[in-house]
Amino acid sequence: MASALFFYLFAVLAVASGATVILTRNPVHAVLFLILAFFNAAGLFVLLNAEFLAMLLVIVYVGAVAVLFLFVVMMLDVDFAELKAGFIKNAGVGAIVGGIVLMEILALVGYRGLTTAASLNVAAPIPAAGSGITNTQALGEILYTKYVYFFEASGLILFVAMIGAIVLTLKHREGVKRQSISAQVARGPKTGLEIAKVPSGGFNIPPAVKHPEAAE
Amino acid sequence: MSNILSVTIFLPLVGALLIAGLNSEAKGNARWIALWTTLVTFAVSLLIWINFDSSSSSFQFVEEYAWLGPLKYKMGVDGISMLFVILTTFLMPLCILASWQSIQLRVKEYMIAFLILETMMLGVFCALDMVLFYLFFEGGLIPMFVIIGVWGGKRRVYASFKFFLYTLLGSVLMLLAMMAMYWHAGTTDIPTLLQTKFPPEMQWWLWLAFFASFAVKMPMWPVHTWLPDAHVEAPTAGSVILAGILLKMGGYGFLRFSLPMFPNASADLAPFVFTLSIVAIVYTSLVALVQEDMKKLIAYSSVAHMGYVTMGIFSATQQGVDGAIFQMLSHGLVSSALFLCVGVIYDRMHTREIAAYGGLVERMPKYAVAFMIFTMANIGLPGTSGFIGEFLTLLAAFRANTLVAIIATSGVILSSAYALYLYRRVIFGALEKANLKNILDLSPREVAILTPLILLTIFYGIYPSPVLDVTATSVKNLVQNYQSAQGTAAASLATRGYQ
Amino acid sequence: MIYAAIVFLPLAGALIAGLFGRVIGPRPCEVITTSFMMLAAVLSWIVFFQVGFGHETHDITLLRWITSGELDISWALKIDTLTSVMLIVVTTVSSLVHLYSMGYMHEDDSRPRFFAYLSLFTFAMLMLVTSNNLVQMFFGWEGVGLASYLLIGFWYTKPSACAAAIKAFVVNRVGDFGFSLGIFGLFFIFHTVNFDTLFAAVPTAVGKTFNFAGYDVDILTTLSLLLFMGAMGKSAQFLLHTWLPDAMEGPTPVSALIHAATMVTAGVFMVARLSPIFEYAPDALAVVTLIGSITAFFAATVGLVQNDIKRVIAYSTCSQLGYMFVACGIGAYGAGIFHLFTHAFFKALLFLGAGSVIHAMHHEQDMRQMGGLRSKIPWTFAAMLVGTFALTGVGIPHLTGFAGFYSKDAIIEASYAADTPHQYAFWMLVIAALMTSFYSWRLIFLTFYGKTRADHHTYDHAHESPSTMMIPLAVLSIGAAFAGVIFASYFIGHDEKAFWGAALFTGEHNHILHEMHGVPEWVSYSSFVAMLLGFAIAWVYYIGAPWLPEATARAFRPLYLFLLNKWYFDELYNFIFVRPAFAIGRLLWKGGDGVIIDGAIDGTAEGVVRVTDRVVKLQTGYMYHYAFAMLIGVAAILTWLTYNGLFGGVLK
Amino acid sequence: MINSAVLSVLLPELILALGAIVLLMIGVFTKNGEAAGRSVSWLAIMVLVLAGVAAFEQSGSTTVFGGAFISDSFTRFLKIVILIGGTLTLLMTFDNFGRAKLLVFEYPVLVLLATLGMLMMVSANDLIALYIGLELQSLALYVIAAFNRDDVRSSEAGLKYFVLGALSSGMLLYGASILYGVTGSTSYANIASAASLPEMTTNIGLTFGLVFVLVGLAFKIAAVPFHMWTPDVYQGAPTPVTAFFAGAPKIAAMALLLRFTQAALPAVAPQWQQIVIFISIASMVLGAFAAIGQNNIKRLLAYSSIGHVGFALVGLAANSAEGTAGVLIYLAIYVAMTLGAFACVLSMRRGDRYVENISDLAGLARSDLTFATILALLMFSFAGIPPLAGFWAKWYVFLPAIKAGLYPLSVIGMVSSVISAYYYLRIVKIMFFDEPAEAFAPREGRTFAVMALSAAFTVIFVLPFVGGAVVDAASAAATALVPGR
Amino acid sequence: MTIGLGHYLVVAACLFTLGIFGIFLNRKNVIVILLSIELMLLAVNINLVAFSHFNGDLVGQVFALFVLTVAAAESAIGLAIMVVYFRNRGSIAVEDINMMKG
Repeated sequence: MASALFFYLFAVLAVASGATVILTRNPVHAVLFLILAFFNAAGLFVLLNAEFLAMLLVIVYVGAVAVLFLFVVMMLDVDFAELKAGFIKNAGVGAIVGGIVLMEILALVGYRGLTTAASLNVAAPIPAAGSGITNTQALGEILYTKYVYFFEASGLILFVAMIGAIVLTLKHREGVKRQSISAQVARGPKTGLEIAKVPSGGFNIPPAVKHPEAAE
Repeated sequence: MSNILSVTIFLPLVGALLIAGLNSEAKGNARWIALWTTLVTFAVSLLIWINFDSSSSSFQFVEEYAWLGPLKYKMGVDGISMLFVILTTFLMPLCILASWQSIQLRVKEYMIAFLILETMMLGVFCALDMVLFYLFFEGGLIPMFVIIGVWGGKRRVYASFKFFLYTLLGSVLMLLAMMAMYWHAGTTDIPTLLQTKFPPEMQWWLWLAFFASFAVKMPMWPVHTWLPDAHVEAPTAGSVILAGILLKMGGYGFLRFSLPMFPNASADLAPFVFTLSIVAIVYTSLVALVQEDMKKLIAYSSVAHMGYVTMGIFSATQQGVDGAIFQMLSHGLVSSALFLCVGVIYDRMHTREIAAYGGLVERMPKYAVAFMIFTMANIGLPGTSGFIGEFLTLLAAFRANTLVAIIATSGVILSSAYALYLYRRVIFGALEKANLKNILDLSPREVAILTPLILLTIFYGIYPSPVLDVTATSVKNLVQNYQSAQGTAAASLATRGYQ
Repeated sequence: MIYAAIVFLPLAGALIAGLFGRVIGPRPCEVITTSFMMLAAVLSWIVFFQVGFGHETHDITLLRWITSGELDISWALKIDTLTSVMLIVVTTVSSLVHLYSMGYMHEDDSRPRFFAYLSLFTFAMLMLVTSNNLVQMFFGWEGVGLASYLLIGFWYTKPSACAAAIKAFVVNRVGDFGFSLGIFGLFFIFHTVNFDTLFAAVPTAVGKTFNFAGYDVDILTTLSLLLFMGAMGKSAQFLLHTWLPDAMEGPTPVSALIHAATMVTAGVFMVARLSPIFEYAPDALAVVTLIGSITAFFAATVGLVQNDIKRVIAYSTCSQLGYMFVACGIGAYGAGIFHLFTHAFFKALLFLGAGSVIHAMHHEQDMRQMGGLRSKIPWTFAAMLVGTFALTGVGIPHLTGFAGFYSKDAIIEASYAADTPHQYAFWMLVIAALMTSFYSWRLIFLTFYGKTRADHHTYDHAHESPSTMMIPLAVLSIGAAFAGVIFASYFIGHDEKAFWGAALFTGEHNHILHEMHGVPEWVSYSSFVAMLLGFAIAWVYYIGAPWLPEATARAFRPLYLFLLNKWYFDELYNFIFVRPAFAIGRLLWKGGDGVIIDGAIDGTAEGVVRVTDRVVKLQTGYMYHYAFAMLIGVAAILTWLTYNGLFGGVLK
Repeated sequence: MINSAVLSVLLPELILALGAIVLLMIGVFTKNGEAAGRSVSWLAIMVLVLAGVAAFEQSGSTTVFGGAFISDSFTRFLKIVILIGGTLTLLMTFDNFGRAKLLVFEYPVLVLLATLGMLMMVSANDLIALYIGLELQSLALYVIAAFNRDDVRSSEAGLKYFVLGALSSGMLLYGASILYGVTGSTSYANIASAASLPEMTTNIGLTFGLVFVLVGLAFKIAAVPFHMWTPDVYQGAPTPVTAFFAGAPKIAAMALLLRFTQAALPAVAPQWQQIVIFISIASMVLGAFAAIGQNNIKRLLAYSSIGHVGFALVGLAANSAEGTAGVLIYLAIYVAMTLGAFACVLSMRRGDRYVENISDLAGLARSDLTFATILALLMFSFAGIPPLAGFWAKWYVFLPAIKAGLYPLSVIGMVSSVISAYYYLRIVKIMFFDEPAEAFAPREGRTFAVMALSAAFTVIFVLPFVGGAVVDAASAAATALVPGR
Repeated sequence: MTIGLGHYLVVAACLFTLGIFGIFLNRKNVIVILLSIELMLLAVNINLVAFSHFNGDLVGQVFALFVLTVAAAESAIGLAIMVVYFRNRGSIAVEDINMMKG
């Protein structure tokens, strides 16, 4: 009974904050409501005995990803006054089509015998409640053995994300002096002297960069 | 000797490669290489003809090699295709010669396009594999598209697109039908398919799909309108090839596929073809009567003549099919010659407006004679090659359906009207237009082009046996198979009239 | 190979003149073609005597022509009496015309061409008459049409000549349309087009029917009528006659050769040649008779009022051809051919005489601008007079007369004997004979008598033609005078059976040649009276009371105009056929091809472009639209699969 | 768990993964940015070739990691095509990126990683493997789409591609989750066995999972109506990137689609056939129509690629070994032609400026006949005119469709191929019939080599030892995917 | 009253739909779109975990784990691209992102 109560609490809150995420005008609020939704989802995970994932959700998502979002939102000098939340004119049509999809999915949920065949295929059974194996341990046991391929591959994905984020946003600002020790040490007469031809008419000041760099 | 067909087919391609290897300034060399290539090809093809055994109805000079999977590279000729090969190789040197002076821009590319086109056309007539046939059938579109588009007249873009897309649309349906045939028969080998009995229901669909392609190519009314446009815009040699050979592919296709492979559907749909044929004959003849552009007039008359061909083919009698083949060959000579004739004065005056001419006989008596002979052949005067085909097809049509024959025969009245009306406006009359006063008569080169055509036109009008003998056995075989496939249907045909 | 020589000598001449005329010059061309023709003529006479009196017939195959299945046609020469008669007519008149043309055309620059055409024509005509099958006959048939076209349009700078040439060809083609269908039909029924096998097979088809254009019709009647349609075209019979008067645009020797003596009689020849078929188709023969008599009458009426000297003769020709067809129609083929034979002489004579007149008058053809030429060109006058005698059938009943007296009167008598409904054929022919006499004498009187109406210069310079022109006139005069009396007994008299042999076929109930000798006496005189009456009226009108023609014309103005305008046939045909053909052509071109077919194509192309525009507009560039499109896709697929075709849908 | 046998199966992937890491290091520690980019690119090409050789050398049919990763002739065929495509696109990159100051070492590394993702997709035999491979590839592609970060179009392309791509992977995942829930497994083999149970025939969950997964995959192959990102991304991304997009990723996604439908869900074939038929028709028709309205050649090629995907799907719709072979042949030929076409686009340069408008090609035949001829050949081949390779591509997909009795699909496909011929012809027309525009700058060796190679391929495909080899390999690959059918 | 699989699936379905809505109904702000994507992935995770729980199979949770990982990487990339775009265009309004169309 209590679990049911918690379920409804988490479920309603999750859906409600999800709705707020897409409806609110202020992106900061949206991110915050997303965090709320994640918290509630973590609660649901706990109800489903997936403690490790619940924890992960809170730590990784709320702790890192959502904060990253906040960072970016704050960093980008967005004129929030202008960002009136606006829906497309014929939102009704969109809502209807979306509604149809939702209704169909809900119809699916109501379908009896949805998972009749599923039991045949249990590859990694969840340890019984009394076995003493925690969720985290159980996951760990298969993650690095049976699913090592995926594990390694997801490492590559993170690798890509890293390279991608860097290559897209890292910008060596021109005109900023950086110390290069090796270059200083290697400096000799050949490189030290430079005969410059000064063009008449002065030089151009590089345009100031308008926006601060994003997090690297 | 065993590869003589392939040699013939690919010789022009070799020539094209040779020309491609030249540096781009060598206009003259390109011309000479093209001419010699086509002449040698013609010579080789004559060898085929000489060695052809006309008493056999089977395919000869057959070559067969493995190709892609179940598809075979298989070539061969029988009585039906033999002469089209000769016609092609015969007309090509004339086309090259006809382009000698009139094409000054991008000569090299022009010659390459023509030589590739020749390979494609020869391939169509020799291919004994359905897919190979399609390959050549469609492949010819590319060079022709370029020929019309690059060296054509004012509306060349419109004409070339219309030509290309129109024919392509027809052909893709045929391609689907070929696939269906492949699954049914398990092979794309034409000789095997000729023996295959397709279920009557299926035949209908296949027939219609093939018809879509061949009717456009032919062209039959009402899908003929690409032809006048293409003819008008194409350079002279392009028109010659278009009228002389490309149109024949449709007729050849009917003979190679529709009639023998789908005999039941052919019999059922023959009235439909007859209807289109006679509409074509009367309709396009009337339209030809009021044309103001010479090439357009000849193009419309081509449509009418092709009406006789389809009528002859689908009468499915010895005379009809013989006549249709003969008509195609004759039309290949005559309409080609007429287009060359138009080209002669177009090269001089740069207009094809009928109204811009008149009284040419005054300055160009030789030309007038040549034009007269071809005009007469065009209207099917006995003693010219034009008569034989027309006569035989009408003869056959009468057997199939008297009403069709009556309406089709009325075409001979109209054809004489438009052809003579054209002749009168261009050649006869007083030479009044100032710019025509100094027009020159045929040059030796032009005489060299037209003379063989004149001789053949008359020779085959008087002595058509070399042609009819070659086709006879194969056609006989075709007609017999067709009739035996009809079974009871043939009997009813026989008793419909008086026996 | 005397037969081949006859046929191919003209061809050789034509080729030499045509191909090398520019090289060897006009005079050698003339000499070569003419001498070849004369040689052929001499040979023809030899053949005529061999065949007509020696009863030799030949069927010589020269070369395979068209072979296709059961169709087997060869180039061949069939020599029998009918052919030999035609051979002499053709070669004789032709050689004379050749000779005549040497004088008549001497001012023209294109003489090689002219002689080439003439010889070519002769060759085609000979192919026609020597054919042993329908298709070769058709070859000759069209060949003479071509030559006729070329010769009518000889003076190509004259628009009227060009128009007349085309008209001649096209109207002939209308006839050929029927002829071709006839050939097709015969082949369809009998599987052959060779005369001998065909004629042998014909009796089997008597009374049988076949389906023609949806109707069950009698085979022989239908096919005979179709073939006759060809004859009508070639022989300028009523309805298809319009080209013949216009054909006078050609040089006069051409009119003499083609449009009087030979080509136009090809139709008569054809009916005679195909008599084994026509004889079994009495209904068709009735039509032949009807058309013939109408033509004879109609053309004579028009001839009454024409002013162009050649046109008068042309209508006369037309009318005389009607006579010949009446003869054939009633089964008197011999009489028809006999009239053909004699007519060739006197009508060629008249034409050549007219040519001589025209030559003398510096190419003036209007009789209203002539008159009084009797003294200027007496020999021509004499020749014309002989021709007129022959044409009008001057002679003494039961005794002797000019050529026409024998042949034409024979037809009139036969027509009475044939007993057509109300004797319409007989009466029409008699009235036509009266009119013939009138217009013939009108021509003589207007041209040669009275005071001249020409301008002084022309009249003063009018002179007799050179000997090359006069010799043919003389020869033809002899023919016109004596052909009848010499040959009557062979053609239609008691030697008739032996003379014709198997060349002409008469059915077992056909005794017309016998019956025509038994007609009442007044019938024999009727034509004589008509001739005299015509002469008398002409004399009154043009010598006695010269004001009368104009008064009559004024009094009967509508009728006069009706006749002068040839019953308005040209206008009618223009209205019914020519203009509609062009109008329909234009409509089909601009409307059918342009608007409907190309409209559909271009419309499709435009439609594609319009669809493209719409499709491209869908690509708004906005992400939310893109996402929405995906959502719609998902919704559509889901809905489709869930509610419509969970298994085995319609799409497949 | 991991032994040398497994490693040998994974060899091509391992080469790429290790290569990417090593190259990144090399790049990072090379001073000169441009030189680093250049040398790393060459090295990346070598790595790709090496991986290709490794893939080529493999044989047999093996699964590792509990069936999640499969290597058979099907994967080998596609991997080789992908690697060839990747190699050639990288080969074309130098000059273009050099001019745009984009020649940095990260790019080849990302290409390597994307290619790795593709190879994993090809070998995926499990929903998780599918997802991971797909994301590895996609993330790399998102980045390189926006690679020209100073160009607003490039970043817009990246943004659009990312947002919509994420949406599609969300849908795919949702579908995958349902499939997992319904069948209890992520492994294709288990899904197939569960789905073939009699009581599953009416299980609506399967349908839903199927639909959502297919939608995700359809997005990746740019099939209508999930195609809308394609033109914008093709146009906005730097041209070498677009060339890469148009080739290899499509193949990988198509490989997923082929294996997913035929190995995991053969039991519900009638359903996915309907979906495939629908998106196939929609793609062919839209591709034909929309391309007509384009003036930018990259956009045109984008629509053309949409159309071609539609054609390739015709083979899948037939649901047969021949059909699968047809798809493979189609893809191989399509990649060859597309590479050539983009090589041509990359050669459209006046001075240092690249031009992309079709009108810039005007009269090209006059100024550079070789170039014009090559592009014309490619266009005719795209249009499916025999005897060029494009015809054979169509032949081999429509042949099984006809066998399967998909007549309306075939007819619609053929008609739209005629419509699409129009815009290919238009390019030929502009090059050959129109008055010349300003000539292009001289061609560059590597790009020209790709152009010429591609055009030559379209021509010589008709020869038995070229086309026949491709066809044989594809047929063998197809039978590996659907044994017994 | 027991909470069954269906209940969780309903929650997931709602969140999923909200995510989709967020992507195409929003026209002002790209950030919200990125958030919507996260919502969708969250829904997927709920699905997976629920199935995992009720099927007694751990694979679902493994799957969810990877989804989480990938989602994190994805959002990093997404944000990076957005930043790049913002630098170029000075706006992240969804309506402004239509330089290329047709």
